[in-house]
Amino acid sequence: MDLTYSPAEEEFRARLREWLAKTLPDLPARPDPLDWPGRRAYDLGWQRRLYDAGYGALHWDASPTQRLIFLEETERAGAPYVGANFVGLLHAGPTIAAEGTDGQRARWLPPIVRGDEVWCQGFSEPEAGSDLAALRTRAVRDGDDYVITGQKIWTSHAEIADWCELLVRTDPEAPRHRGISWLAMPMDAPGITVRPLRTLAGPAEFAEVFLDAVRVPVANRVGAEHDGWRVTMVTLSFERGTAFVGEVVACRRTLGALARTARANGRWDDPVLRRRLGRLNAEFTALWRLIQRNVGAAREAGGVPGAGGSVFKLRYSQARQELYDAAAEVLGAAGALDADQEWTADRLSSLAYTIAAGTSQIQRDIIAERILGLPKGR
Amino acid sequence: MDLTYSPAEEEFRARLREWLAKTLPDLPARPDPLDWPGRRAYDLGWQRRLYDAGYGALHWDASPTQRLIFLEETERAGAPYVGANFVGLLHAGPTIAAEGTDGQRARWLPPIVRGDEVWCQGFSEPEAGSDLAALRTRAVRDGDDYVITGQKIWTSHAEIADWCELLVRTDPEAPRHRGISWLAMPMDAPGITVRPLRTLAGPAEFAEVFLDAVRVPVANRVGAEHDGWRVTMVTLSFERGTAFVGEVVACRRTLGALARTARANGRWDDPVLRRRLGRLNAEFTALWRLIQRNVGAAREAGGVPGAGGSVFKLRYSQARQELYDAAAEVLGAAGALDADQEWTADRLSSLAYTIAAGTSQIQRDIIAERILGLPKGR
Amino acid sequence: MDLRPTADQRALQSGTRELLARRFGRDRLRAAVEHPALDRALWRELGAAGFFALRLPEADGGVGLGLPEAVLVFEEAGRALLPGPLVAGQLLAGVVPGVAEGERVVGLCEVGSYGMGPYEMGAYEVGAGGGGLWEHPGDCDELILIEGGVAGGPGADAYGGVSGAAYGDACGRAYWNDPGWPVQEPVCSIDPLTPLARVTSYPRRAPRSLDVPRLRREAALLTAALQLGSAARTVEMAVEHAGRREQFGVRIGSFQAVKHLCAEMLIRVEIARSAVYAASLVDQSLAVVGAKLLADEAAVRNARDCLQVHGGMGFTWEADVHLHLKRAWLRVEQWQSRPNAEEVLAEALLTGNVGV
Amino acid sequence: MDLRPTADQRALQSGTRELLARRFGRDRLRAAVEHPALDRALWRELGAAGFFALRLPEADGGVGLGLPEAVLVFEEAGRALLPGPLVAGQLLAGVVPGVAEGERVVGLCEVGSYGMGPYEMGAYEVGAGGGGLWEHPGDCDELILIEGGVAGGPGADAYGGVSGAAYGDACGRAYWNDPGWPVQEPVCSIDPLTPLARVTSYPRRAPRSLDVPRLRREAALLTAALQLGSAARTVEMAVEHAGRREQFGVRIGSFQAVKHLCAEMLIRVEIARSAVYAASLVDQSLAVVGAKLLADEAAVRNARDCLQVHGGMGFTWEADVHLHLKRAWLRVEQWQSRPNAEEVLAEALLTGNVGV
Repeated sequence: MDLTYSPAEEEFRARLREWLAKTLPDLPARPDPLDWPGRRAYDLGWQRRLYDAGYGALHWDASPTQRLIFLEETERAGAPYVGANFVGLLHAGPTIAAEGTDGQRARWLPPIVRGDEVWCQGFSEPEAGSDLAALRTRAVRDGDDYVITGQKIWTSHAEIADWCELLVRTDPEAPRHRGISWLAMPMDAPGITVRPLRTLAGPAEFAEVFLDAVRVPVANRVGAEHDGWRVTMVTLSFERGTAFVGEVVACRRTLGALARTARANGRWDDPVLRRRLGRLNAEFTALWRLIQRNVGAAREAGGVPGAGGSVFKLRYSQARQELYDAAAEVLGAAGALDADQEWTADRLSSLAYTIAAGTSQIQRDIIAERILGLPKGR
Repeated sequence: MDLTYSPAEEEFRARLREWLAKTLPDLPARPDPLDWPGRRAYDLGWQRRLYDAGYGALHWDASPTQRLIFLEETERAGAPYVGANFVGLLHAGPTIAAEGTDGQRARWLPPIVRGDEVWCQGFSEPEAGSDLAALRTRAVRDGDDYVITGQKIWTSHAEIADWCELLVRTDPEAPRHRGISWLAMPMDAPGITVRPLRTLAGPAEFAEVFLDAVRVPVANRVGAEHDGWRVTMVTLSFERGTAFVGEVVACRRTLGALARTARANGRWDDPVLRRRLGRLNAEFTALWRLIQRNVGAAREAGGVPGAGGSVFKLRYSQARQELYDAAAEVLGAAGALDADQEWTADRLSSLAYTIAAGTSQIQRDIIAERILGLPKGR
Repeated sequence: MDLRPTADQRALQSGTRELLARRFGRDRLRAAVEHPALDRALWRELGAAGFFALRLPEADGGVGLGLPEAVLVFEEAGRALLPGPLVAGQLLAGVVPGVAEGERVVGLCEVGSYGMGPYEMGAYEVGAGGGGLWEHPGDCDELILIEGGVAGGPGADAYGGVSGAAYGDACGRAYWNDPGWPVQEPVCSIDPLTPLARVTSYPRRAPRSLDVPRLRREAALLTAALQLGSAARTVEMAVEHAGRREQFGVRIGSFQAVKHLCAEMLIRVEIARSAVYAASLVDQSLAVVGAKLLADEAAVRNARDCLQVHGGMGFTWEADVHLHLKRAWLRVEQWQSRPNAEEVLAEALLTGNVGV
Repeated sequence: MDLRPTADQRALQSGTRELLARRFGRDRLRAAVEHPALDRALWRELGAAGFFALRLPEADGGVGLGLPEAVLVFEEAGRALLPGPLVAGQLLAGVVPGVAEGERVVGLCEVGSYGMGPYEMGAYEVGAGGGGLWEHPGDCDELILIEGGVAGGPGADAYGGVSGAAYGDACGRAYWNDPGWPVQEPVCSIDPLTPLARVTSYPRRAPRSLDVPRLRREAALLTAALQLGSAARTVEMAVEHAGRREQFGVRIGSFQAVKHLCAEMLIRVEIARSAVYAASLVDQSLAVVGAKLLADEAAVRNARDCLQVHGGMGFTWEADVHLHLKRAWLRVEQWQSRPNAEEVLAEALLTGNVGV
């Protein structure tokens, strides 16, 4: 057991920190959340700067420890969030890097890391949420194309995406998990309709995507035909791995801000609230340590995060909701009921954490069956 | 909605209160918990006094409201607990009263209400706990007798019982719930071996009962042959009904004592503990009101408590554990770790509440399926 | 002794449910979400149906019923997510002309923190801290400001009902205002059905005669009834969804994880209902404090569990789940604070005044 | 940077597990439950295996390892429910002759409440309140009494590690006693494996040189490691039972309700393990305080959930579940109190010293 970093890692951290200190003051102003083209330009611009400085492909081309250092330092410096590059850098990119052909890697990865192209994710469907394998969007082979009809939901950044990592059913006769394929779909193909989705937290980056006889070349399939489920699992395990590192760092910063705000507005005098914040301090510190342990496990497994990500995800999504419940107490009625307050808006968003990317119920099944080896129920 | 009592009920309460005030000072000293014959004599003696004063058969012969008043007043006055008469008065007695023949009622009920005979319960088996219908103890018809072989567990007061309400499998070929019969077994029959069971709370009133070719007359069967499951459900719904009234009153008294103790030893200065006790005050008051609502429902249903008992039982067993966790905080380390402290011993016993008489998991299934109508799982 | 509604009370409750279903069905609800100005025609219709005049004597044109009936009716309003200053309407009918009939809309706003100085005329500034939130500021014809006397603060004896101290000026004061007078600042209300403003300053005129402790107690109880109705509705919504939605080839309600969430939701409702109904009968402050505490818990936690059962579909704006959660959060902040409530309930343990 | 044990550390851990399985298997455990006097032969064997001398320099006959290794070994001891004053043995090896070898059994007892008067010679009475519990009073050849310096009290700066204040006399004092000297009263220990007495009075002799803040910090960490081991063991027990026990025609582990209890248990272990391992590396008080808090929670709640999974069978004396719960309750009371721990952790948020 060891919490020290190698000289190379320390140097990586120092250089990155120096670069961030130099670069961040020059960034343009953040765009309005409803200005989609502005957000695209801002997020891609940030990715371009990372690329130019040599940090572009870190999400799948570096060691887990380097990635950890990168996410930690960017968050600590208050650098922009990955934003519109999220799916490309953390989902589609790693999948293509792991499962794509040389040609596919050459076609799709450089534009992602250079900040030229935006990806979105077409996995969930109205009738296939927790039960992703129930997806119905059909792809019928027609010459060198698939012809695709169906509907996707919870597709973030669809309005400004160039590509969509799409799961489709290529063999309706096969068992549920066996007839699925993974495609890269250009978002300008005819037959695609994007409808923004409003959430309980207000306008968000999600959309519904309707597909009406959309033609996608067979060459855009990553992995073997009908093998999309396995390919997808790789992607999902990335989502449950280090993707949350920056968020945990941010939560710890928020926790400190909560304490200082409570001290300033007098709520610090309530020992129940104070002790709750103390308890959360232990919690988020431990979550951070758990990520560090998981990084070690991922390094051993060749970079692919394991089921330990489910353990982290379950506890973290709960802790994040507790954090923003505590924030509501710190703010008091006038703040907790004011949707313009940043912490109040974050409280609303936090409600998705126990649902998105596998509900807590599903995660507990995964832990019980895959880690603890309890008999599969149904 | 009405919280007032009728003049007759108020008079019942006043007379009972007066009788208790007169009677309780004359009671003999409570016996040592390990003195089984002493406990039998004490508990039966108390029942005899109740009988002589006209309160003997209240548990199945009075209105639910009268029963409520009776349990409330005896608990408030600090009268003895039902003790060794528990199964007779609250399980077997009500079952025989509801399902027995005139002859059976005449044979078994008077000795229960007069405090002449003690009953115990032979339901659970090592392999049939939550899944009671899995019971294996076999009863084979031989002339006018059943010949019974098997094993029972969690049989309270078996050492001093005269009778056992016994569930046996009379038809091994029938579906699980269909081949069970309910028998009254004399505890002095040859072939019965009683072995006391030690629990995590120390020596208790539980035992294992081994049955080796025990002969029980067919005439001792209550209800039709193979119909014991339905008969049993009547008994169990009693257990989840008003049986806990006295305990809730006692919990409220304990809560007051906790507060006064905390004030005396300085722990009252901890607002987290204080507010926890305040929250429990609301909780136990509401549980008391829930019993009152259930009593109204039971009155309507002809005295048999409904599924509302599961709602009460689930919340109460949880609240009772919280109560004694709070007690441990009030006591501090030296008290909470001292098994001789009454509250510490009660804390240990409270651990059984989410398990005994149907685990909380089973109770939630019952509520979800029978009250909310959700689809049966498996 | 029977804690269940009588046949008459059940008829009143189902009549209210039918009225609300007819006049404030799902379409109206969703329209109100986008444009939360009060529907004055609906308000008048509620007035005509006796919603506000419920407890006024029949001689004064009221319905002549009591607090238990008001609680049952408010449970229905909470169930239907009916917006508007309902509590103020119920409590000020017969006090402010036109309110009973639904012709005049009146608001109630707590501006008091305990520890205020002695009564003085003049403008009064509301501190940056608690209180001062005003529901539907654009819809009120009149506003009554309530100062002081919260649970657990000075005057808590009277409010908390722990001792028998007489009600008095020390327990809170009420000021009439027409809605143009107080200085307010806008708040982006978290509840789309309930516009909010924060009162920052108001003219402190001569206090008006109003039994403020009683008003607070009844306001807390009626708010608890609204929470109860919401909690009961979210169980129904969760059960409906779980019985319909299929994943993994079965209805999700057949999964124990979903079942047990729903069971715990029902238990919260039944506990809160027991406390709220009983408090409406004993009309005792301590009972109200406990009932509000449990109803708040039930409403918030049930809305969250309902959201969990609904999964992603519950997270959309179009689902009604979030409306229940947001309204429940809002009501939690009204008429009592959790810390004070728990302190009052703890203190009552010492005095031994727990009754049976 | 790797928070997982190295190959050497894993070998140490499995070696300890094997030693304990061989020398303190289930039969020995159950025998100890009925007769909890220390097994001195086992104690000497532990000494010979380096259990106590683990961190002493090899030059002094020790194993020359560090706190991380001690934590891994103590995790195993917690898993096996090994009784005895283990923490005292580990911390006083090399300080008190014979302890490292397991020849001499020494106890540690916290008698101090903060707010004690200045140091005075003479008999000192321990108040009726906290502290003063002495494990295995009949087995100790020697007892060291620790006064003052608990987390959150005066001296917390040094103990809590929040500021860099120097260790000093103000942060606690240690007194040597032979076990006949302190006046004790018997306590009927809730944990059948751990006899207890309460020290009510003891001779206050000249304090002995011992780094009390460090001793307290390491004692809390090692106790947390014991809790972690217990929490990990109760998951295993629950999973074993759930995978074997059949009800309703299936193994109960196929029910989601049981599965999800077990999953939450594992999560508590992994969170506690992350905190405990990290605290053993940074040797910083704040990390220890958080680790103990989370390990306490994991041990108690896992034991309770394990009991729930076992149902009635877990409620018997013969099942081991209650031994874990009772020991976990005991350890919760040792070396830090939850209120103080949470206050220290809260205070640290203000100073911003949360590190990464």
